[in-house]
Amino acid sequence: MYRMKKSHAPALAGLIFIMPLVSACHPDGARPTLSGAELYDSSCKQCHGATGQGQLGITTPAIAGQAAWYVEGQLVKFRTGVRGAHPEDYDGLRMRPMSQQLMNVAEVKAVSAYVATLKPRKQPTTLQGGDATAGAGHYGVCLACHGPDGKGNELLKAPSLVGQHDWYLFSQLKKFKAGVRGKHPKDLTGGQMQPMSMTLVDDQAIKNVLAHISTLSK
Amino acid sequence: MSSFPRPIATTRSVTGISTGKLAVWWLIASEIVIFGGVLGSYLMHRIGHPEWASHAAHTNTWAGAFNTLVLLTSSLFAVLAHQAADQKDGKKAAKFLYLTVLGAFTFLIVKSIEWTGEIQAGYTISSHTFWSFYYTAAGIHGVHVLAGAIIMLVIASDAKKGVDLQRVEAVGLYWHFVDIVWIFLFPLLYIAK
Amino acid sequence: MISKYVESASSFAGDIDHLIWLVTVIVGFWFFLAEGVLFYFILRYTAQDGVKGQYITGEDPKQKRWVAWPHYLTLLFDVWIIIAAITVWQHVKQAMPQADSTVRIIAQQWAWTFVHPGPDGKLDTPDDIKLVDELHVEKGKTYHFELQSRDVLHSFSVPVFRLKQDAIPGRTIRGWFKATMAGGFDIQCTEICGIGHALMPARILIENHEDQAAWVMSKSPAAAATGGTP
Amino acid sequence: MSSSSTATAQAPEAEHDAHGHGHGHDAHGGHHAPQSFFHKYLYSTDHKIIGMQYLFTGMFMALIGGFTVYAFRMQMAFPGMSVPGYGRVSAGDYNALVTTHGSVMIFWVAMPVLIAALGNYLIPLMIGCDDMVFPRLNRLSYQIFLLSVIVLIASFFVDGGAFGGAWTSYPPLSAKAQYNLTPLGAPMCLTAVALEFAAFLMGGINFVTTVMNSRAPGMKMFDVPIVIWSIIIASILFMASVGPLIAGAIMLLFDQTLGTAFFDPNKGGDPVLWQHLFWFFGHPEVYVVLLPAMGIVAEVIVTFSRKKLFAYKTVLYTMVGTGVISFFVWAHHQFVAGIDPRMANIFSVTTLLVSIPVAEMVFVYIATLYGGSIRLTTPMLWALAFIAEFLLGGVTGIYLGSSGADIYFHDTYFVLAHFHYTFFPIAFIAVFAALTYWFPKMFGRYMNEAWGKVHFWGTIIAFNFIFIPLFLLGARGDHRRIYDYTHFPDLMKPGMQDLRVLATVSLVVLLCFQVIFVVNYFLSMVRGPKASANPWKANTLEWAAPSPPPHGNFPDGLPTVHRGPYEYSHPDRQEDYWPQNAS
Repeated sequence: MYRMKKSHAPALAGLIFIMPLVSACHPDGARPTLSGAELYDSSCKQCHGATGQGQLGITTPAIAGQAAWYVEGQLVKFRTGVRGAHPEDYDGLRMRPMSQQLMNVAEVKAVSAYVATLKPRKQPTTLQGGDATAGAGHYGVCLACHGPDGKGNELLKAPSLVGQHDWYLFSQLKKFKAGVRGKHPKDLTGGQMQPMSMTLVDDQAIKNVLAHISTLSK
Repeated sequence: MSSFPRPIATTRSVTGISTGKLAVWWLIASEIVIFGGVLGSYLMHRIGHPEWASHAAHTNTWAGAFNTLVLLTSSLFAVLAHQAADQKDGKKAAKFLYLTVLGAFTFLIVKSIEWTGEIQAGYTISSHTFWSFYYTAAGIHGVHVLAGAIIMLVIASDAKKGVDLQRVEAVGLYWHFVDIVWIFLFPLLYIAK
Repeated sequence: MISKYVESASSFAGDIDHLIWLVTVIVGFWFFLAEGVLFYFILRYTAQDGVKGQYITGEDPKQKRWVAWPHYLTLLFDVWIIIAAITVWQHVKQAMPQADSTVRIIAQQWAWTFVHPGPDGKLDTPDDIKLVDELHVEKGKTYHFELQSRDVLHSFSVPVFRLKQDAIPGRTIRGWFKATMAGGFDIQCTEICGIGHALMPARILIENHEDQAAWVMSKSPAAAATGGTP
Repeated sequence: MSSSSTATAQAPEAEHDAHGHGHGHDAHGGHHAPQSFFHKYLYSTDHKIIGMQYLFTGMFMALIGGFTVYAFRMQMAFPGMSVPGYGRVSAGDYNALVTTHGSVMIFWVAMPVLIAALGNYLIPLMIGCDDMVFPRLNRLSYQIFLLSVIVLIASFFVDGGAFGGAWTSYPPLSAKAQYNLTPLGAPMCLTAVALEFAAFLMGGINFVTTVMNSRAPGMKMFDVPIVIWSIIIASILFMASVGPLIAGAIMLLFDQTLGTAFFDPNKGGDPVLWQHLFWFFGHPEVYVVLLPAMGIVAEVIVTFSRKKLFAYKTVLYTMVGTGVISFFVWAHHQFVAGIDPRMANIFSVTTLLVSIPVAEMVFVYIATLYGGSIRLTTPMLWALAFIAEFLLGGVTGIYLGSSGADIYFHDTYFVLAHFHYTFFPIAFIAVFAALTYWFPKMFGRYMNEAWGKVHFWGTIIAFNFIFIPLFLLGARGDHRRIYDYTHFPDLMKPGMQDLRVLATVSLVVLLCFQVIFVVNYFLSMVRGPKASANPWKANTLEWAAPSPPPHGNFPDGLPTVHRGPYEYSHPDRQEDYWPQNAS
């Protein structure tokens, strides 16, 4: 029964040998690049949803179909604290750390390209009392940059508004108006948006223009 | 399941107390801490929030009092069933157990009428933390009443045939415990205003 | 011991380090004694041919004292540690020395907002300086903090201060600290607060009187109007 | 015929013949027609089969727990890498993995293996009866446990993923999907835990009544082996402490699903209440798993040092004392959690008091070795390693119980290393001692000693190389549950990442060595040399039954007890052991 009594010494010696050997296989630096889809799955899906449609419960916007240059630009802004670093920007402060899950600019580009391939969808209306015809008038100001079809314009750095939730656009317009978004000195495009948002004098005007925008997406 | 072979272990009784009864005592001990957890949490909140009295004012004290009476009566029947079982009178024990079950169902029916009224009046489980405690504590108790009733029906049908009469006492113990919990719940949820 | 690796930057950090050192000495003594005896017995009483084990019940008081005496000694050392621990605890957490200034710390998923009192030295006035993830304090000044949370539990921890306090939504928790060393250090959240828990680092910047005054001036409303960062 | 209902199909028939085939136990004769596999292994009421079911389920869950720790430790050592076999560990994944690791290892490995598996297997054998007093309740308990496992595993695959709010599930994070982002994972995790508690409550009642009422004739209170006592005390502790948490779990589940506000401060609830309910259970829970481990170690060291247990009654009283004090220490988890700071003083005192009975237990075990005839078999190595390693876990607890020092150490890697130095010895080292010690009894064969020792040294050395670096990291202010330290300049000072890499590499080594155990364990079941009924020459009653014991345990009739369990090297005896049932 006790015949193997002396056997622990060699085992011990063997182990002491193994440990530094394994430590020597330092896989650091071997950092394989993940595909955009894998990055989206691991870092974005939980909040923005598998199809990028966003969720009202956690106030995440729809990002499906947004142009790659825009997603990339916003991710860079979040990562560098140009967007989402205002003390009053509750949701922005949640997004800012999430953007830092991406390890480098290459990953930002990859995931942005993937987001652009997701299909935008018409979102259900959640705001009541918006007058689309009155909103069409207000939209005149927006039209110059975001285009008559609301699909945005890369030259003017204006994002697409199609397929976005009305409650999200509402909250962002309010943030622009209050200087919670677009106030950072390095946020040039946000800084352009800020005076534009001022043309919508009150909540009713915002609702009207959002009612019009929702007619743009099908 | 009648062919289930009983191990010799079940026939031993080193303590002199029947195994079933011993198990019920342990069950009661572990239930006490569960209800202790709910009631302790409730008491802590209640002491910290005297303003909850305005919500407690909307509970139906009369329905609660009636239910207290029902449960106490059913406990009496459980005692009578135990006595009958001791005299090896299975039929009589079963009869008293059925009466106990009747008490249990009366309790549940009164309770459901009461709750329907309260929910219709807008006092739902999520409307205020007082009501959350009210429905949770009484709900857990109600589940125990229902479970007790079902177990008693099974035991009564066995007792009628004169089988397993020792179980009548065990279930009676459990039933007294369920009653005592209500004795704590009633003043805490209904009377304290 | 700790200060060799983590700077000791608050008035009470030294007390906590000293307590940790005391505990280390006491438990170290017991630990090595017990391990020593254990290994000695294992080697000394390894089975030998023809030698039977001894029959010792351990019920006899004469034998029992071999465990009883160490056991009384542990009790004695426990009392020593308790007294030392409670003394430190009362100094750090229960006593609230007079404050020179008060800051408000608001935690949220996943950022810290620090409200500094601004030039007038009072909170809740228009000249408050609100900063995300950056706390400025002056060396040698006693601060009170008001810790709040906007959503879930967080914990405000400054390792160089040896200070830690959970934030609870719906409550304001007060505490104090006094920085004794200039520099920039990590503030950590040490209570799990959701998926961004690891991504809410903040910095505490401890400045001398002059630097602090200059910083406050640069952040004053007058300075902001001429183009300071919000 | 009786071999058809033995614990394992490969039960050596010859073994039975040696003991005579006249199994005279009355109640069982003639009832058992040959059973289907399903009936025999999934629907059995035999305590040994139920014990094995718990054991193998626990082992399976340990694989899950081991895999999760591999995935997240790799991420910590090499941030952003695609972990082989998992992929990129995102912040959300990391939290879910840590949470799963914690709850699986405590609730689905330590509890089922130490209490349910060993309790079920050993209690009837060691008190000399043929089964539990409520065999069908026993079976139901396992079935509910299995359901809890299924619910937990299902929660990994639902929308939003597994719950990621730590095993303590503090609200409001755990109470609202908008905060934890796992609308299904959180309630499923909680439901699984609640189901598991129900299963263990049933098991506990069964254990306690069995030992109270069904001991062999002649077995008095102080003739019960320490391991049985420890399981019973642990079961009672569990029953007495889990109630508030069951109540709390119902309340939290309602908060998650029905919109109540028990723990929501915005609507009059109190999030700290959960912490009290949780730790009122959570701290005794530590002793619920510690005591059976201590019991196992007692059995193994007396057998292999051929010594009577030093001061049996003292061990028993310290176990009870530990249990009682453990109800008054819970708030030491909450020193800096926003409780009234004056409460910390009281809980600091009670916490340090726990060190006294636990220290005494360790002293007694060391004293037992004095004057012994120690055989360093694999189970003995594990048992001695338990004492050596647990000591470090125990003494580091003193830092955390001292309120002043806890301000610094709370929620750092120091805490983590401390409780792994207690839980790893409990849930693995002691369990390995038990599995290797009772292997001949369970399967009628020996395990390979040489490979057993390789596994032992590999595990023990790697274990220390994981957690000593973590002590050092904790002392340097490294806090827990951070998936990527690169965002904290002070935590990336020179050398700190090297310590994390060392811990991770050691972990991988430790996991690799477990393969040796698994292969050795399962191969020995079929290939190991056959073992006699009492291969270790031990005293307790399970060794009076054949190896493996058939259905009904004692084919020659149930034993009668004449003496205490630890009469080794008695001066009046030629043999150095004296079985409890020998006349």
